[in-house]
Amino acid sequence: MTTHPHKDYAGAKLGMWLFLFTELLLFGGMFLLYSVYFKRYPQEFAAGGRQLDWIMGTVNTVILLTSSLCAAMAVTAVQRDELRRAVALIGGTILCAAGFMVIKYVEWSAKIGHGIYPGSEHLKSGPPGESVFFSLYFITTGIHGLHVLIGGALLAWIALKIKGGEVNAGNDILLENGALYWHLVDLIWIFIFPLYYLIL
Amino acid sequence: MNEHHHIISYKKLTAIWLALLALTALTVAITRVELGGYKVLGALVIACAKAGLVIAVFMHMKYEGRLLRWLLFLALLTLAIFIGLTFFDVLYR
Amino acid sequence: MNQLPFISTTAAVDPVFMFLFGACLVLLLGITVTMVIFVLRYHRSRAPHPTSQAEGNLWLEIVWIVLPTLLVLGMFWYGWKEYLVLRTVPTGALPVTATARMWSWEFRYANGKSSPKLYVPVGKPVRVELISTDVIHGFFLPAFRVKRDVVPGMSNYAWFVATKPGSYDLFCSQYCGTQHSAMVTTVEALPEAQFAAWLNEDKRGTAAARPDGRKLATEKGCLGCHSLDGSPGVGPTFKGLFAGQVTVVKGGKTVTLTADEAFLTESIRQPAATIVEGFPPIMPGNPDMPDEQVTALIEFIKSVK
Amino acid sequence: MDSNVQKVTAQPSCFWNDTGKSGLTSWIFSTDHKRIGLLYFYATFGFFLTGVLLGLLLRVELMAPGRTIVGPQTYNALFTVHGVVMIFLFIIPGIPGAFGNMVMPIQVGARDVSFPRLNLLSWWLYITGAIIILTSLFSGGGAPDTGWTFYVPFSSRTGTNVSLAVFGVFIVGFSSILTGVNFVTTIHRLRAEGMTWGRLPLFTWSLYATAWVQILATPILAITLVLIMTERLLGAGLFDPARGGDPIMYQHLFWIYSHPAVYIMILPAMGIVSDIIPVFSRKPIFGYKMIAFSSIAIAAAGSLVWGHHMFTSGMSDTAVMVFSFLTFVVAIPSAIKVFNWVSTLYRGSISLEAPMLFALSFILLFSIGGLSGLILGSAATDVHVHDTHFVVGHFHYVMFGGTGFAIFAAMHYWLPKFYGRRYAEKPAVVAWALMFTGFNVLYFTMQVLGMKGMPRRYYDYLPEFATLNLVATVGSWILAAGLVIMLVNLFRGLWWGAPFEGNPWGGATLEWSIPTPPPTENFVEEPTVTHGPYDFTGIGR
Ligand code: HEA
Ligand code: HEA
Ligand code: HEC
Ligand code: CUA
Ligand SMILES: [Cu+2]
Repeated sequence: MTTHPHKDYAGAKLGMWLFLFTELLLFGGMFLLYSVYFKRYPQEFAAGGRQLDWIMGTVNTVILLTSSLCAAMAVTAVQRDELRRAVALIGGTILCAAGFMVIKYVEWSAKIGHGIYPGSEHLKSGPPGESVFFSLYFITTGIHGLHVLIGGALLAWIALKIKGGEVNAGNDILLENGALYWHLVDLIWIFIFPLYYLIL
Repeated sequence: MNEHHHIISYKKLTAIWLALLALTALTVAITRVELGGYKVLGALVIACAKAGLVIAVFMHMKYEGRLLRWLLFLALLTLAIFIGLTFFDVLYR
Repeated sequence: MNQLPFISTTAAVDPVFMFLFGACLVLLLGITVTMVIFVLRYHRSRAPHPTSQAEGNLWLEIVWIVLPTLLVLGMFWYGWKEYLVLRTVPTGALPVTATARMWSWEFRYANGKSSPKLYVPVGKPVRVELISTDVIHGFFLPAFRVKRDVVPGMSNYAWFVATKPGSYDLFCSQYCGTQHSAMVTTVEALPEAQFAAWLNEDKRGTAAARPDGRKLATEKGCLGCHSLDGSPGVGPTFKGLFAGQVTVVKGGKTVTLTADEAFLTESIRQPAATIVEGFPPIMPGNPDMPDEQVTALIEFIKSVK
Repeated sequence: MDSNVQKVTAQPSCFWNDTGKSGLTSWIFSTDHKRIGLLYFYATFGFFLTGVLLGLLLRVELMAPGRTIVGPQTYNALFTVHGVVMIFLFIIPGIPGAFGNMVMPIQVGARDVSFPRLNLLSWWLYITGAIIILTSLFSGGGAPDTGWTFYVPFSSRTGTNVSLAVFGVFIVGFSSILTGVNFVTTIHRLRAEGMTWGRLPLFTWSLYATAWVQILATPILAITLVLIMTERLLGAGLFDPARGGDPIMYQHLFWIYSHPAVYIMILPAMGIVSDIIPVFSRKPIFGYKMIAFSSIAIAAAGSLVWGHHMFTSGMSDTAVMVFSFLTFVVAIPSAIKVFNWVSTLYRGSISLEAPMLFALSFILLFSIGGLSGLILGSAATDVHVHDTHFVVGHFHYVMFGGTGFAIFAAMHYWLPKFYGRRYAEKPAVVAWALMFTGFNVLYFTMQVLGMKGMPRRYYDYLPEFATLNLVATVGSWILAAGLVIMLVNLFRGLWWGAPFEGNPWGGATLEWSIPTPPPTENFVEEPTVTHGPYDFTGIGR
């Protein structure tokens, strides 16, 4: 591999942000579809939203916000060279991620148990807007869930690097970027939550 | 190399987190009462406020240079334009 | 030629073409000629050294920003104005419904008559309602400069007027699968009286005359997908179909059935209910086809052995 | 390929004989931008030849009405694969991936791009995606037959292997995004001392604008492709009218990416031309600032015009007005560029070598293509020519006549720099003349056909179109002959031709200030830039 005389800290951060923009636009496509179909089927969307469990949604929001807090604190911890605490905080983030996924799993299986999933007979026979709402819901939260998994794995890998001493107060860009990615996942959820669970 | 950093205190992060929780509670609250179309608007405004807090503090945007801020603005503007122009079709069809 | 109280679509669009082509030609010639002159005049054999090191000229730049802007705005405005003509149907237009399916057209008139060709009276505007039963097609009349996509679930329309009697091409312009290029028919513009006579001659489907199965199979586009000689097509061949065994997927389960009349009827009306194994579920349904037509089609399928 | 160039590349630090490692692995796992650039070059060019062969077959089939060599289903698969290969595997990654990688870091005075390993990953993603696309041709229900636009509902119903092909394109899209991220970061962060924004070569400027389009538009393609897959695999019904979906929304999403994508194709090509013309006129580019600015303007305005592909779709008339208007706005920065290029020639000292011939013909062919784009952009006229061979003619003029010819120019201009050997001039000029002629016979005829009403994606056509189709097919053969001569001459030259050393073209951008072929580390010591990219004073020739 090519060796670099010096690490370009700001460059790495810029690169990460650019990548986050692409993620933003990826979800942006789903939000575009949401806004168009919401305009077309306000009633059906409200009805669909009422079928989602807003309590679970709220709990998940709290969990994700907390995970984000842990991630942000982990960055502070590393910068203050409190490496043990940083690892513990990342552990907290990953724990939250796991909790989030469990709740998501419960929600999804409840819906699927009721015959509500993309392409299901139930949705085919229901009003058109309902099928659109739930397809959007499953695809958006599905892709979001995938990002949670990727983000969790990324942070776990970084925690190992902190333990190994490769990431520390002098060289923490990896963690900063990992945390940025995690906050993005949170950011997307901040919009998914009211749009799907609350607007009814 | 550390001079790049502005280290954000745990206290400040916790305060932001509390604010985010409060805003979450607020969204839930306003969408429970009957406000008609306003509740959509209200929920979105609050979501934007929350996003703003996360970006500014958790993501350290407040302490970054002007370049990154402009670029973020550019990305958001692009998304807004994509959605906005599509509505020239959707609204007038 | 144009004594009509409205402008024909061709007469609206053609001047825009003239204007745009003219402007483009002038620009293109201007650029080409200038370039060629410069290349010849300042070729290294004649001009061994550059005689200018100019890095720009503000005034020139302003001129060639402002002039094209004006030109281009003119082009936009003209194109948009005449586009509105294409979208504004004159009052009193004759309504016709065009149904597009893979891969045939059917035109239905107010009195219930239907036809695989689009018959229109000369001099009278026609409004065509565009309906698709499966994928997106395109309704394209080059002679009238008219085109509109035929989108399932959407009510699109187009209008035109034939100013002279004759036969004009009608294409499917939006790609729609294997036989896209065969989805071609014609507009038959008849003098008004002749058209009225055609319209009121015995209406197929309602009159007593029994429909001809083979003709129907051609007109409805069945033969675009189903061969009569056993060769594979988009759908299963009709040859030896009747009374044979077919393996179908029904409600997620694979079952083997005998191709009796009930099965054929269902296959024609609601093809999605049973999908023959190994074929894609793309056959358009015919839920509203009159019973005697279905019967005629089945009789025809029976006859293909 | 190492051994052949050994003789010329005697200096030990030349990037061809990188430290120790040898053989294929020293290439496909190299993080050196020059090697990755060449990898991209050969990969994209390989796909270009594949696509060209398919295009040739399309023309043979269309030579006469009725069945000529293949049946309708095969024909539909042919143009689909031709389009997908040309767009996603050749023209979009072509210039940024190949010449951008090879040249841009040197032009800004950097050792490499910002993220060399990410760069290698981009290439691997590209190859993986390409292999998946090619696999889709021979597996499942057979080669996809939807056209490169994958319009629903057809694409969600057809039995052919659309899902896999779409997945391949999805992967290739990721590669494009990563290239964009890499380039923006590189241009922001790694410019050498003295390399101000006002001294960036215009090729680099154009890559900068392109990279932004890649970053902001490609994700929309990614999500659109995911949605096609969910339509097919899960039956999500988001675009299925029977279930409340709207097929037009698919078209919006697709073109939100795919129109800006055409500027991913053309902007770097314009950059190449902006770099070549001043060198062969020995005169600073006319209106440097305006050209740099217009690249950004095209990227920005070009992101707002996607609806012009949908004028007849049933979109609202208001939207037709808005998108038609915005389409015309894009023509203005394009016009600025053309006028500035032509003015650069004025009172220069023009040498008509192969790169310059290709660059000048770029201007003409792009102008024809672009002006025919105006006819498409105007609502009333587009209704007539939409989905006809006029559109096919339009986009071949801009893509092949524009980007393609710019790539040929770049091949003659920069490849000798990286090989240290050059092609022979005479055959290059003959090849150019044949290609230029054949090109116009082929595609101008197509535009006439379109005006007469021949729809595109037609396997068979009415007899009234027969003569012109035959003419077009003959044109494709002339073009083919030229292409073969060009390739033979070029590659023979690169391996066995006359040595190419120092700065024979007399370029003033940084890549011409370093040894030929470039050393692995590009610059022995970090350069300090003291003059503009087109300041030819003191550069001998
Ligand atoms: C490299 C790719 C490329 C480029 C650069 C362009 C450039 C342009 N394109 Fe093209 N286009 C395609 C690739 C490209 N296009 C493809 C692939 C399709 C078909 C997709 C499909 O359906 O499969 C398509 C289709 C397409 C359509 C849809 C047609 C239809 O399906 O009905 C339209 C409509 O507006 C259009 C317009 C334009 C315009 C206005 C420009 C402008 O950017 C052109 C600007 C250039 C000039 C104007 C010429 C140069 C300037 C001068 C000579 C100076 C003088 C000029 C003035 C004063 C105005 N294009
Ligand atoms: C960069 C893009 C690009 C390029 C370069 C080309 C190049 C060519 N294309 Fe392309 N074409 C597209 C992009 C491109 N095309 C796209 C996007 C579509 C739309 C697809 C769709 O509708 O979905 C399309 C559609 C399309 C059609 C319309 C199909 C239809 O609508 O029915 C046709 C028809 O003639 C055609 C023909 C050609 C020809 C003859 C060439 C010529 O360039 C080919 C010239 C041939 C040669 C120059 C051959 C020389 C080479 C050899 C003989 C090989 C030698 C071999 C070795 C040395 C190994 N193309
Ligand atoms: C777009 C192509 C297409 C058209 C047009 C089409 N079909 Fe089909 N047809 C199919 C396909 C594909 C199948 C197999 C899948 C299925 O069962 O739906 C099929 C199945 C059938 C079957 C069941 C055949 C068997 O082997 O069991 C019958 C009967 C039939 N079609 C009759 C017709 C008739 C009558 C028409 C015209 C009104 C017609 N089809 C038009 C594609 C088509
Ligand atoms: Cu119907 Cu093409
Ligand atoms: Cu476009």
